[in-house]
Order: sequence, then structure tokens, then C-alpha cells
Amino acid sequence: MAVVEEKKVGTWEKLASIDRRWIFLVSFIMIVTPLIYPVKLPIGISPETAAVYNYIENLPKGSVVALSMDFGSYLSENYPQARTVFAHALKAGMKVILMGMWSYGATITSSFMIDEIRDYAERTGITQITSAMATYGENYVNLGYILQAGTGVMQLAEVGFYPLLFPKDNYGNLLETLPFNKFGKHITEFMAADLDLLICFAAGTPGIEVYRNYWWATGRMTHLAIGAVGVSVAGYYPLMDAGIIIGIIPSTRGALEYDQLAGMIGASGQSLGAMDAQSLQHLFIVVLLIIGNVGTIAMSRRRREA
Amino acid sequence: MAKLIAMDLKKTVPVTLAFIMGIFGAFAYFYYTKPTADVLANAIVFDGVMGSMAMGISLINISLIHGRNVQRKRKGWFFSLLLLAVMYFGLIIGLGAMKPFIEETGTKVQYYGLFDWGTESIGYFLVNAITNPASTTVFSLLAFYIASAAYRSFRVRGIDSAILLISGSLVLLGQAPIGSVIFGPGIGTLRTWILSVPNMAGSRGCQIGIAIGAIAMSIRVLFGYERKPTLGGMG
Amino acid sequence: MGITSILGGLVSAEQEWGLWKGRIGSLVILLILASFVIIYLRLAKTRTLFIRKLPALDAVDEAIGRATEMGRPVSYVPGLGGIDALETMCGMVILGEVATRCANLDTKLIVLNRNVLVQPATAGIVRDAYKAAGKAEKFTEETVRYIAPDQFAFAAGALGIFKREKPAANMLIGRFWAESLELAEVGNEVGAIQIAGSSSMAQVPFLVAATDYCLIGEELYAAAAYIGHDPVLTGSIAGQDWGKVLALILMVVGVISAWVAAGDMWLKNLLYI
Amino acid sequence: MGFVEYASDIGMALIILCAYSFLYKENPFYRIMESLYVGGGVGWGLAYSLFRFNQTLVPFFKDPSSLWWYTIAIFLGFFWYTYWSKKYYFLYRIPLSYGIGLSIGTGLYGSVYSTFIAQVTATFKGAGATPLETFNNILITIGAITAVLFFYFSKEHKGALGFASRIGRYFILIFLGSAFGNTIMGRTGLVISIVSELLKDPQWMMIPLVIAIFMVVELLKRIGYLREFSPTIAQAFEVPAKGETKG
Repeated sequence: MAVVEEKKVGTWEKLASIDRRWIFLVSFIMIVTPLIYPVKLPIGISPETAAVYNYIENLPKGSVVALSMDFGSYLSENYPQARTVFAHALKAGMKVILMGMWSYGATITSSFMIDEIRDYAERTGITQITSAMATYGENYVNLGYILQAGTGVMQLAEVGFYPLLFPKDNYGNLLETLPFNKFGKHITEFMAADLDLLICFAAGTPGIEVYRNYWWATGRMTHLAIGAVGVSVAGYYPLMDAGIIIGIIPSTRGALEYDQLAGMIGASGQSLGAMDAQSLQHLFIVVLLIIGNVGTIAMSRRRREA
Repeated sequence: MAKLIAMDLKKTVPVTLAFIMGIFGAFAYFYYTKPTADVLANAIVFDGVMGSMAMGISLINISLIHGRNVQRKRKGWFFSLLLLAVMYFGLIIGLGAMKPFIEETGTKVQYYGLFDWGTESIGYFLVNAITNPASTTVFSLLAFYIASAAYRSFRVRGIDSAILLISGSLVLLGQAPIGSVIFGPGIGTLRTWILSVPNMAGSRGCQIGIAIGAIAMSIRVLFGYERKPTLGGMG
Repeated sequence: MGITSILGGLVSAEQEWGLWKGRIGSLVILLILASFVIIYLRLAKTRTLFIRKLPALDAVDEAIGRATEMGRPVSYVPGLGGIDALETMCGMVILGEVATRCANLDTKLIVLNRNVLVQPATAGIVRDAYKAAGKAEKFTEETVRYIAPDQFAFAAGALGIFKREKPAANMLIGRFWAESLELAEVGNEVGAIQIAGSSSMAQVPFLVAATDYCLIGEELYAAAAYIGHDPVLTGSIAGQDWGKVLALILMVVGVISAWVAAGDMWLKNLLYI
Repeated sequence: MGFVEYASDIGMALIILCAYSFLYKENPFYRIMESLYVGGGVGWGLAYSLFRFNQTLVPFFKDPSSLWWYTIAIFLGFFWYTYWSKKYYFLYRIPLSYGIGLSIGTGLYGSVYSTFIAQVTATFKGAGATPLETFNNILITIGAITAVLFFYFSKEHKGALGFASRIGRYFILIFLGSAFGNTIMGRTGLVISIVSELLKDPQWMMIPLVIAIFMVVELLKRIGYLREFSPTIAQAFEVPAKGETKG
């Protein structure tokens, strides 16, 4: 702490230069306490999340919704979004394709997401989901990893799913052996245009810009939505305004909003207690901003007096 | 003409190759002919295969740097030795982790080894005890650094920093449920308005600027004015 | 059937030959923007063109000077992007200049790389800069270090090196993702003057907040041309400004026509033919 | 719970706590985590990319005749490694320039169509249905135009251009501020997911253990016992030598 030799540093000035480690310690306490003693504050629904929910609700039964799992092993923002949208799509009677451009998200996370949603559906007794998930490959299929992000997505639009890009699904079953079809058209004949909605759960690059450049820009498939990580939410509003995407699910909060919209609390695996921890940390940062500025004003006033 | 005659592999070929591939790539996107479209699709896969051949550089480079640390017993050589040991151990384990590890608990965690040495369990430990938690935790350090960065840099010194502070705090309060508890639901709609109007306009202006800058940089590199990236001009 | 039968491999969807439908507008705009840049590249050979100061670039010399006085190293991260990302190319161009100045002033330079292909490229640039300054022996394998391919393994390694080597100047110029704030905050913690530059708009807010100088979006591309003080390249930045004039004209005309004839989106359709 | 899962839970807790110790100060425990993470990541990552690479070659193995150029790609791929040789170091510029040229060429269309034209045409908005929407459209138009002018280089920002670029700067500052405010949730969510993982059964026991070890080491350092015990560990923990006192 900057100690001014001749003038005793007033308590106000100390506010301007608190040591980082106190901030880290208080942040840690702010985050841990609500996890142990949750308060469960209510959440408002933002229009961007409602847009995605309503889009799926208005799709005719049997339409194909694709979930592009473009995130890694950090399961705090995109994974809850993917879980709740996957559960809602099955509950709404849609056919769901899981795939992705990030190897961990597309192959490993998609596998245990299916199991976790099956357990959730059995636990909470949502029959539409349990029946939809009865046989693998009937109402949902996990195609796994798109090898070359740019080329692969381009081929999905130009050449099609089968045989080059997805000869087998994520578990090694040959695609032609799976019963997955859309009103009679088998998955082996699918092109990007056959998908009614693709939600890209993007943690970074490769992400929505690949689908924008190779699907939206070429006019092959223009129904895109995004499950966004907090940092890039602000940057996606221009895409939504330009009509490139129909909606944005913003960070963990979006997943919890989607839970409430779909009437399936817990589908995203996030508890309201986690949101209380978020609230406390947000509040602490606002307090920090105030303290910092009070300290700065005090220092500038002392400098003006001296 | 003299320049063309003195063409040698070091300088001119890289720049020319970049130019040819650039013009071809752009042409194939604007003027459709079956051969060029097919050649482009193959050229992209060609680039993918050639690019992924370079994966070994990471192993060699790290072995060189940390190997020399150990050899010369530089400060912290112990950690370099540990790094090299775990690296080669992880490579051998990874090559042999063919089968998915957890069958019975249903979560078929699939590992992809080239061979079947039965090292899935050690592979599971390496991924779930070291790499995943470490990467998530180092990522989560950001939550603490964001608090200290906000505290340190959002100080009102003029209009600019005031705008930064106000827009940041409003969006921040609008996002967390506690914001609407204190200031009522209005803050949520205010946050959505800030994000979809002023924020959107500012972000749009930057994106247009970036598109223009990217095109200018592409022209400079393709036409060989900017030689450093293709190292065409270097000695 | 023609080339593909000889070449074999992938076959793309059949389509009517000729100018791609819906992309003619883009082609025209691209040719206009490209010609602006080329015209000014040629024009700059004869006329000196005024380009406003980029404060971040002037700070580069100041930062390297400070590092030399304090006898502490200069650290440089050319971003985490791939070799083919334009931002990484800007990072490499600016690195070339920084390496030359560090070589002349005998300041220790540390370059931290994450991408497998950027490592040899940046090593080549720094080695040539040291050779040009006649200090080839100063270039050791410690100068340009490859840390790790994984994003946060790189961040973990880089944070440790910042804390241990305590650089007096830290430059983060290139394509960044979430780890940009960590690099900037720890750089500040060890007391370095920090100059950042990126057009990854998701990370610019953190670089602006946590570093002393920041090149935002298009300024990074302008800086890559400006830093070498090569009049031809600096001239081409004026070509970028004409691109902005084109964007402004299109926007003004489009907005006026939107106000006047509400439904008729003639300009939008024109651009998308 | 099998032994491997139990061991990996314990290992996870130790790695998490070692990583968080960096917030206090850079210490050998952090460096151990760093070495394990970088080493494990590179080794395992290389094995994984070799598997991925093998998968990209599967179509080639199936019918080598139609994908014959794979062999050229693999051959040129070895040029990357000429970077270490003194004589042929320039050879690796061939795959380098090929990659850079192709990526720039294919990217040009994307920059123009999906960014330049899409964003310029998106500002073509006149009167909206409601007065608020009209106000928003006007604000967006002014904001976008002035933000573009903020990046104007070939004239000093004075007079009309100065005023316009200042307005543009305000819009960009709102974008920067709101992006910052938006991100806090995502990062905090990460800490929440880690802490809830850490509080689970086998892992939580590591917390008191690691804190205790930390205190013991600090104590030993203070009383200088560590130096006599073993010099290498002392050097690893950067314990100052007898005479020298560390700042």
C-alpha cells in the first residue's frame, strides 16, 4: 500500500488501493456462503431466451433440432443451456441431433448429458422424455465430432451428413442402421437444409461464425440460434439484429430462465443457490466500484488541498 | 524481369504461393465452376492434413527447452524434469487408452487411443484428476481477476470512464437476480435496452471497422507488401 | 468429368456455373475496398500521407526504454490464434519491430507462444531481427518459448513466467480468448507497462480495462502497417479510411431511403444480388 | 466407487487447491500443478491428436486412388520440422504460405458478406412501429456511423470529425462497459461449479490438509529450518541462502 511519508494517509485514501488478495478472499467468501446456505431469489425472463423457447414450441412435431456442442470441459455456462434445451426439445416432440466442432463437448459431454437427462426425466417423471429416449437413434442421435470445423460444416451444407462426414455416430454405430428420420427422409440423406433449427452452444472459436459463414451466408440454412457464454453475449446482439440468429441464451442465467420457461426446474442441473452466489458476487463488485471511486475522489480532494 | 530470374526458394516462392492460394480461394468463392469448387474443397482438406502434421512441434520444443533446463540445472530444473516425465508418460498412456473406461456406471467416457494397451484407467486419472480440474480452475481464476480489474480500472476520471462505469454497473445489476430485487424489474429491461441499442451500435461500428481492416491486411499480405507473416522477405 | 476425376477426392454440390448468385454485391464491394488499398499503396510511394498518431505504438519505445533502464525483460505474447489468423499476422509484424529495438538496446526479450505453427514463425522473425542487429548470439531458445497447446495450460505457464521473470514491459498483441484478462492482471501485478492490441471484440473490454494502452479492432491492423514507418504501408491505411467512407455513404443512403420509402429495401437487395 | 475414481477425486482436489494458491502468491505447489498440467496436457493431447489424425486418414486408407494427394500433404507436412535445421530452415515457409494464402483467400468473402454488408444493411432502419422503436433506430444509426468514424486515421480528430468521433467513442465505451458487466456471471459460475465439486465427499478433506501444509512450510521458512534439512527442496521453495535476505 502506497504510504505517503509526510502526510498520514487517511482511511479514505486507503480505499483507493486495497491489496488484491483481500478482494480475492472476500470474493471467495461471497461465492461459497450461498452454496452452503441458499436464499433462492427469483429470476426474470429475458426476451432473447424466450425467442429460442418459442421458436422450438412453434415448430411442428417431428421437426429436427440440432444442438452443436462447441465447448470444452468447462461445464458452467454452455452445458446447463444444452441440457435444458435438449430436455425441452424431446419433451416438445422434436427429433434431436447432437454434434459439435469441439472434440470434448461433442463426444464426451454429449454422452454423459444424455445419461443425465434420462436420469432427470425418470426422477421427475416426465413421460414424454422417457418415452422419447426409450430407444437410441429413434428420436435423438449423437453424431459426435465434426473433424475439420470449417470444411466439415461446409460439407454438411454442400455434400450432406453421410457418408463422408458422419459414416458412424459417436458410439460407432453405422448411420444407415439407425432408424432416425424426418417425416420418412432417413438421416443418411440429410443436408443442412433439412434441419429446422441449429442451436450453437459456443464457448469461443470455432463457434457461431462457422455456421454463419458456411450456412447463413450461403443461404443453405438460416435458422440459427446461440447458447452464449457471458463474455460474448454483448457481441451477439448485432447478429440477432441483422437476423443471422433468432435468439440468444445468455450464460448460466439463460439456462435457468429456460428451465422456468419449459417448466422443468433442475433440467439445466443448476440450482437457484448458484444464482444467489452470482448475486452476492455481482453486489460485491458494485460495492468495490463504489469504494474505489470514493477513495479516488478523496485522494484528488487531498491533493487539491495540499 | 531481373527479379523474376533471380527467383529463389527463400524469398519469392513463399510470397507467390500465398498469392496464388489467396487469389484462388477468393475466386472460388465468387465465381462458381465445378472444378474450382471441388479443388477448393480438396485444398481445404489438404491444408487440414498438412497443418495437423505439425503437432509434433509441441513435443520437440518443450523437450528442448525443459531438457536444457534439467541439463544445466537451471533454477527450477526439478519442475522441468517433472513436466518432461509427465509428458512422455501421458503420451504413452494416451496411445494405449483405446476402450471407453466406465461401462457399468453408464457414462461411457470414450477415450481414443491408437492401440489397446489397457491404460484407460490411468488415462481416466490423468484427464479427470489433472488436466480437466487444472484447466477449469485456471479458467475460474478470472472470476477473482475480474473483480480486481473492475476495482482497479473503473475509476471516474472523466466522461469516458464515467460511461464505462455506469454502463458496466447497470448491465451487471440487470443480470444478477439481486439487481431486480433491489431496483425492481425495470433494471432488467434497462439492461436489455442497453445491450440491444447503444451496445449494439458501438459493437456494429467496431465490426465494420474490423472488416475493412481485415481486408486491407489481407491485400497487404497477399500482394507481398507485408512480408513478415509469410517470412518471404526475411533473410 | 474434368479436373475432379483426375484429382479425385471430395465433390461439391452441383450448381449453375458462372458468378455465384447472391455474392455479386460482395464481389463488387470487395473489389472497391481492395482497389482503395492498392491505389494508396502505390500513391504512398510518391506522396507522404498524414496518418494520425496511435498512442499505443508510441508507448512501445517508451516501454522498451523503461525495461532497459530497469534491467528487466520485455515479454511479448503474439496472441493465442492460429498462424492463419490475421490478428496473429499483425502480432508477428509488430513483434519484428519490437525484437529489432530490443536487440539494439540489449534488452532481454521473452516471447511466449501457444500455437504450434506460430512458434517457428515467430522464432524465425526474432532470430532474423537479432541477426540484422548483429547480436545473433543473444538469441537463445529461451527467447522464443513454446508453453503449451491448451489455452489454459498456456495461461498457467505464462502467469508463472510473469511472476518469476517480472517483466517491466508486457505486450499482448494478437487473437485472444478468455485468458486475456489473467495475462493483463498478472502483468499489472508485477508492475509492467502493458500494451495490448486485439480485434477479438469479446476480449477488448478487458484489455482496455487492465492494460495501459490498447489497440482496438481496426487500430491493430493500422498499427501493423504503421509501426515499421514504411511510407508505403502507412499510406495504405488511408485506403482503409476510404473503405469507411464507402460504408458511411451506404449507411446514410440506406437510412434515408428507409425513412422515405419505408418498405422498399432496394439498396439492401442490391447489395445482396 | 472404484479406486481410480477415488484417487482422481483426491487428485482433483489437490490440483484445484494448488491452482488457487497462485492467488496468494506464486509458489512451488503452483509450479507442480503447472508442470503436471502442461506435461499431461501436451502428452495426452498429442496422443489424442494422433488418434484424430489417424481418423482423418481413414478415407485415404479406404480408397487411396481417389485421395492420392494426401501423400503430398503428408510429405509437405514434414517441412514444418525443417525449422530446426540450419541449411533448410526456409523450407517450412512452403506449408506456411500455403496455409496463410488459402485462409486469407477464403476469408475475404466472409469478411465482406457476413460482416461488412450484413452490418451495414442492418442499420437501414427508418421509422419503427412504436415511438420507442423509432428512437432506438435513430440512436443505432447515429451510434454505428459515429463509431465507424472513431477509427478514422488520415485526419486529426478535430472539428466536425472530432465531435463525431467523440460520440462514437461514447458508444464504443458503452459496448466495452456492458461486455464487461455481462461477463462477470460466466466467470463466477466457473468458481461455483468448482467449489460445489470441492465440497463433495472425498474432496473436502483435502482443504484443511493443504492449508495445514501451507502454514507448516511458511513457518519452516520463517525459522530457516528448511535450509539445513535439504538444500534442493530449499532451492525449489526459493528459500534465501544463509546470508541473502529475500525482499
